[in-house]
Amino acid sequence: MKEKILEVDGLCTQFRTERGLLKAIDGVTFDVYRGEMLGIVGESGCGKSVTSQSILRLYDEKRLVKYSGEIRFEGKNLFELPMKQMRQIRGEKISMVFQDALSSLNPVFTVGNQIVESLRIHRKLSRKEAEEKAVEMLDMVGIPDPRRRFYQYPFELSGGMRQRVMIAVALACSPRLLIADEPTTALDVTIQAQIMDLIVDMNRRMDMGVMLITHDLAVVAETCSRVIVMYLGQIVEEGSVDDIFDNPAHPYTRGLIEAVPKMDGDRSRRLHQIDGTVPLLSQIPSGCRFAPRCPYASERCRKEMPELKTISATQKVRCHCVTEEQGKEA
Amino acid sequence: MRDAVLKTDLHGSFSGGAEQQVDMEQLRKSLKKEQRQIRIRKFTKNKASVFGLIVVCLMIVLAVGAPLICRYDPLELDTVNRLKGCSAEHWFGTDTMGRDVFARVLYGARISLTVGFSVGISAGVLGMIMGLYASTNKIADNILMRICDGLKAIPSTLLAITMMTVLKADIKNVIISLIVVNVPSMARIARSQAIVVKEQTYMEAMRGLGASRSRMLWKHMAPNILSPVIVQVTFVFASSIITEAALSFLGAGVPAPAPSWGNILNEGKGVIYSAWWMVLFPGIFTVLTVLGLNLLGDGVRDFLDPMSS
Amino acid sequence: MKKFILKRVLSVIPVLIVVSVVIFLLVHLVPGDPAAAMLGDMASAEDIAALRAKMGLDRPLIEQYFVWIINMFRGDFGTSVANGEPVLSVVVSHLMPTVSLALYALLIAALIAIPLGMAAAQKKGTAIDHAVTVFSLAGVSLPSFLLGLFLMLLFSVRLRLFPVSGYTEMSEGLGQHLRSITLPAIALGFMNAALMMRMTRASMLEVLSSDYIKMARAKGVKEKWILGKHAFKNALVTVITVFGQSIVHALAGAAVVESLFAIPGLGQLMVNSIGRRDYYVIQAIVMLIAVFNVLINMLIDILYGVVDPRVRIR
Amino acid sequence: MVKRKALGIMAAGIMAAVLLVGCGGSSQSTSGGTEAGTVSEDGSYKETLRIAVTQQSPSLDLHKNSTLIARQMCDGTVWEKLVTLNGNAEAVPELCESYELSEDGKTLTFVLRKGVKFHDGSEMTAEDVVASMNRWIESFSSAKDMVGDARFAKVDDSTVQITTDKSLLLLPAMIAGAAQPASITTAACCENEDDNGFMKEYIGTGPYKFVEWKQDQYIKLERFDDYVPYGTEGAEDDGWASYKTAPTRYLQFDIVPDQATETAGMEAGQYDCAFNISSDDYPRLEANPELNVYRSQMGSVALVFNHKQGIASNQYFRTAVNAAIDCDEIMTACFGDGYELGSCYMDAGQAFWNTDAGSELYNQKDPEKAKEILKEGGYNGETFTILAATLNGMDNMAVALQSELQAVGINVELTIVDWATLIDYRNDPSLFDMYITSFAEVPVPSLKLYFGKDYPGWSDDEKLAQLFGEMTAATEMDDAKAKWEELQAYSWDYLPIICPGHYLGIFAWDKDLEGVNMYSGGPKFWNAAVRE
Repeated sequence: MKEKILEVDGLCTQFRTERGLLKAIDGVTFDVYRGEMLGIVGESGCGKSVTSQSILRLYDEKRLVKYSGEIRFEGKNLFELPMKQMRQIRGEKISMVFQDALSSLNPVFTVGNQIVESLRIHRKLSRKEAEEKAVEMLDMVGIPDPRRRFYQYPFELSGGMRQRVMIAVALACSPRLLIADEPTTALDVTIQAQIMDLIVDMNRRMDMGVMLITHDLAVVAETCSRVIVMYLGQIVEEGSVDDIFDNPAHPYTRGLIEAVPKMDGDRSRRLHQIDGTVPLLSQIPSGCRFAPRCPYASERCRKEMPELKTISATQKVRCHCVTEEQGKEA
Repeated sequence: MRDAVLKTDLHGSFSGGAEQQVDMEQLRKSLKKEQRQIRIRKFTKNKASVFGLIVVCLMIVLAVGAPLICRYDPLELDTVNRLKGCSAEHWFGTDTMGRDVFARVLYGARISLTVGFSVGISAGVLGMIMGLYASTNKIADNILMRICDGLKAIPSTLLAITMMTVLKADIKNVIISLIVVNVPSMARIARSQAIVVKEQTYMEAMRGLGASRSRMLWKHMAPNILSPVIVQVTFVFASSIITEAALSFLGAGVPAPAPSWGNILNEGKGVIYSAWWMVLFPGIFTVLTVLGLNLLGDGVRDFLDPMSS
Repeated sequence: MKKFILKRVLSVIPVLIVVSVVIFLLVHLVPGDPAAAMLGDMASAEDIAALRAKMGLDRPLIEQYFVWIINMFRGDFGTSVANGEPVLSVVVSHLMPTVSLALYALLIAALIAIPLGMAAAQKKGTAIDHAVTVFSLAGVSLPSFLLGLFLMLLFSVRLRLFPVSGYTEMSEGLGQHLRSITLPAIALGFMNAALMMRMTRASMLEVLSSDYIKMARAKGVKEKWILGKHAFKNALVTVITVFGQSIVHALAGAAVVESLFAIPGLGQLMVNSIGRRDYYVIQAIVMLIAVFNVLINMLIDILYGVVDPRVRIR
Repeated sequence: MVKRKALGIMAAGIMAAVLLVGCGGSSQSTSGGTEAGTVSEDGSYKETLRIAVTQQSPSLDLHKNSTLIARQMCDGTVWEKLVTLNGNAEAVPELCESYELSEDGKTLTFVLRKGVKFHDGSEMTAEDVVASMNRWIESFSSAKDMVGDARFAKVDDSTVQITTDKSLLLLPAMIAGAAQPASITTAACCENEDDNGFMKEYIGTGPYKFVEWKQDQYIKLERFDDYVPYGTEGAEDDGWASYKTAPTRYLQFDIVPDQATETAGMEAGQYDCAFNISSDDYPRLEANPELNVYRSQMGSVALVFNHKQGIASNQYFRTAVNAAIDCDEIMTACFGDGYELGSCYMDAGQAFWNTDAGSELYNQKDPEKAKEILKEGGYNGETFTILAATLNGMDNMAVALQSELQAVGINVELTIVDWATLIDYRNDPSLFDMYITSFAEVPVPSLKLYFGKDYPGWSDDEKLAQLFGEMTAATEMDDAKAKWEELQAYSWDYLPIICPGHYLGIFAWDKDLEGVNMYSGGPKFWNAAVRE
């Protein structure tokens, strides 16, 4: 087993709203290992992005959120760090790539400038050195004619190029962990593949951990080694990519996988769908959170919240049915 | 297995599923009601807007009820008792002709509110008509918008003063001048909104269905451009009160002896050292009313635009 | 960009035509005429009629209009009825005080409003934010002439910190000059400050909630820089717009403030000229302000380009 | 009256003081024997006198412009006339050595003073005087009416003369003190007119020369070093007849349109003198130990009836209005305390012409009588339109009138406009039944324009015209006065106008400011200075 670079332990993120605290993340625990690619999947509103932004403490702690739990990175609990040190970790040790590169890159600065900024902050390079390095980065992420691109503005680049720029910004300081929050959602299919290839490539070359947040199971299947499935701020299933795709334990996971059309499937068959939609955070059911939409839900499911239980060496699941069955088998 | 999964968006396939038959009409009604409740809650939650509403209502009550509240006729001269300070007899003192300032301020609310209201509503309606037609007819658009640009290029106070000198000074003409001054920006707002609405798919669909032009304009476009226009109307209401006061202050507004706030201020300006009450009270009323209207305008904006936070 | 500028310049022409027709008609529809005003209140009707004829005021309006336009193209704006000076020199001599006053007012407004607006946006919901909200509401609800009177009472008569009225030219010393226009500038700038504050706050709020600010944070950029560099440059576009509008507002609002503080600027000249039916001066001022207005808007567009590459390059 | 005397004594004291100082510092180097120069070179006087005025005139060309403020600034300082007014409103020599009216009153001869310098350095000649006087006649219709086609002509290098077929008895006073006084300028300046026919250059003979006019800002006059004073050195001012010394180098008239601003500036010590103070500020300024405040009659109000058409063309109606009104209230509405009642059409400054003829019909305040007259006359609710301007609060008089007349059952409508509009509207008899205006002091009653049938209001009455003609034709002042009394008495009956009273001008100046001439029409500064 490789070394753990990030340990998330019992993370809770609560938002202050006019109606009181809303728990967006409820006791999420997982680890990220060096050099691995971890996929986090789930529908919109499941708390994937909140988890990733909580790791970097990007929310306004004075007014907006309340964190609890622990996030250990390089032996330090990030929640205990003063902001100054936190800033040193951001962009240097842990970087992030956002979904929409057009809105995430500052429209009024050149792309080069935005890479240089990272380098200047963390590496304390001179402007000239930083520029050299930035051009190098642009080249590395596969941008043709990087010297010219350096002086262009984000809106002058194509969507794919912009996403590459953002990756270059994120990787400028060779971080140990890259959080990619839906990096390909806004792109068209061929570009998606290129960007994913780039991320995989960088993951291998730089030996960094990658947290890939997506709702695209296909991407996860192709690139990740481990997968976490989230539903309503909780982890419902965790396992190796083989566990999840070949042997999904949680009904929600199964639903997600079945909803993806298959090449060899019967075309006349209707695609599976999970009934209902993700409830609002303010209307979280008291028992199993998936129960209202679960075809197998029992009385117990509606009353009692299941624990996340280990069902094999690599797989954990949060479901009464699965653990009961296992219990019977055992 | 992994290879068998194709890239696709999960979003789409998760939606829907409501198969059961619902009475659509009822649903629509209850939805509307709910929406309205949410809006009202949002409005009442904003204390500033509520304050604005209260102030404006209070002003209206004072204006309407002026004859019942005041013991004096705002036009009744009493030169012996000119420039007397605040007393139980004259709450806000008396002016340069011995008239009761309290009565004048209250009756002044009538004038200010009438001017503001008429200008706001008329400019809103005219602006909307102009904006709508401009958005559908290229020639009308060019002509109207050139005129609007031209009028907008002349500073409003100066334009209003000049117009007031042309027209006979009375309240009707003050209103007309202020409408002319305010219509251009109103038309601009209505037009830009109308153009957005026009390009939307449902308008395409309506055109496809062969709806007549005026039906399209009034039945479908007008309601959709109403919100920004209404919001603007409240602000024009407020700014008209100020402009009217400024016009009277420069001697080009509602003529004497009408007790417009601007007139009282104008008279008070000359005696500000000896009769501060003549400036203070109408001043406070002006500021309060305008403040109330501005707050109300913000509230109305929130109320009408469910997207705003 | 060149094409864009050319188009903008051409679009100015119809605006100016409309302005010239509107103001010409208005001015000539006004009852009373310069001849009577020039001769004073004891002049007889025959003397007035004779002067009217001499001034060409008895000719058809259309003719007068074209004479005016053609002369204007020749650089001749006519003669002012007050002391017979050429209109151009009258206007120019009244230009400085207004420009000075407006710029000073806007400078004060901008210096107060922009930092406070930014602070309010950053610290949304705090005391500063509330204070800014109250201030900006007060600003749009307090007419400049009232504020001017109160300032005058407090600072000039009671505290004697500033001269009550009058105007000292810049040539007589910058300090004296600024002293003479400080109170009017505050009275004039207050409302603009309020508007600017409101707009700065709103646009900063929008910018601060944008993705690129989140990205900047994720990059580890200091809060200070995020605000001052990333956010401000983006909010600047809005600020420039408000600033431009404020210049025009200030010019328009100057009329009241100038006559209150006895500052011999364009606004006062305009008001006085209406009183004495000084046709050519009124027309010249309105044309000047309209041209200026249009130029400011053009300048704003060009500044947009400087600040925002999206405009510049397209 | 008491006040004027006190001022005279004060002025005498000042003159004495000025002389003393003058003797003390006699080491002056300026040429031309201007003793006055000595005084100012002494350095003990403030260099610039700052005078706040609330209005500005379109021109300083007094031949053509009748605005009071232009006279206040420049008459006697920049411009001088052949004759000027003494304390009894009599014309006494200024630029002439002497003048003579022939026995029949039809020839007027002036013998010019020698060695008078214009501000451009040239010496005054008979040609200059003839050109100036004739330009004045052409520009001033009252003068033209009096002299007809006759014009001034040069007799010899120091004599000019005019001969007409009418009496010229009142002409000297008009030259001296009309709303458009006959200022003397060079013949060249008379020719040098701008597009609108006004003088381009202001070249006079007075102790101050015109330097600069910043429109809406200030008008600046500078001492004319070659000025030759006339009269007796050190003599007390008699009316405007004065030994002018110009002790202050610059006179600067700051134009401050807002009265509140002006008053505040006066209190803050920014100005040495202020014109047209609001009567409501009067008590406060008077209580100020650093200031002198002075009030004097500046003119009278005229409520002019429309005699051509409408309800006011009926005698009974005018009589009823006159019976109804309360002049106190009307005047207070506009002027606060700044007025004096008085039935005489002429102001206090023209003591010679003062008379109370017709006063029994003045300020009757008798609504019952008015109602009666209206009833007898058959008044039937016709609209009575009062036209008034916002200028100087004259609209307030209209408001007061309206409430008084409504009380006797007259249906009053107000038309409130700006001054320039009123000037226009009053030419159209269909637009008003009465308009409100004011007349600045005039030296002779023949300048009261409202007696003429062409003046807006159109009082076309045989007897009125006859009396007026007899007054102007008189060859002796006493005859003229007698006719004037008759005219005024008849006038209160016929009512071409109603004169509700006289308004006061309020002027304030620093206690340190000495030598202000307060004879008539506001302060004059040719001998004024602030001791440092």
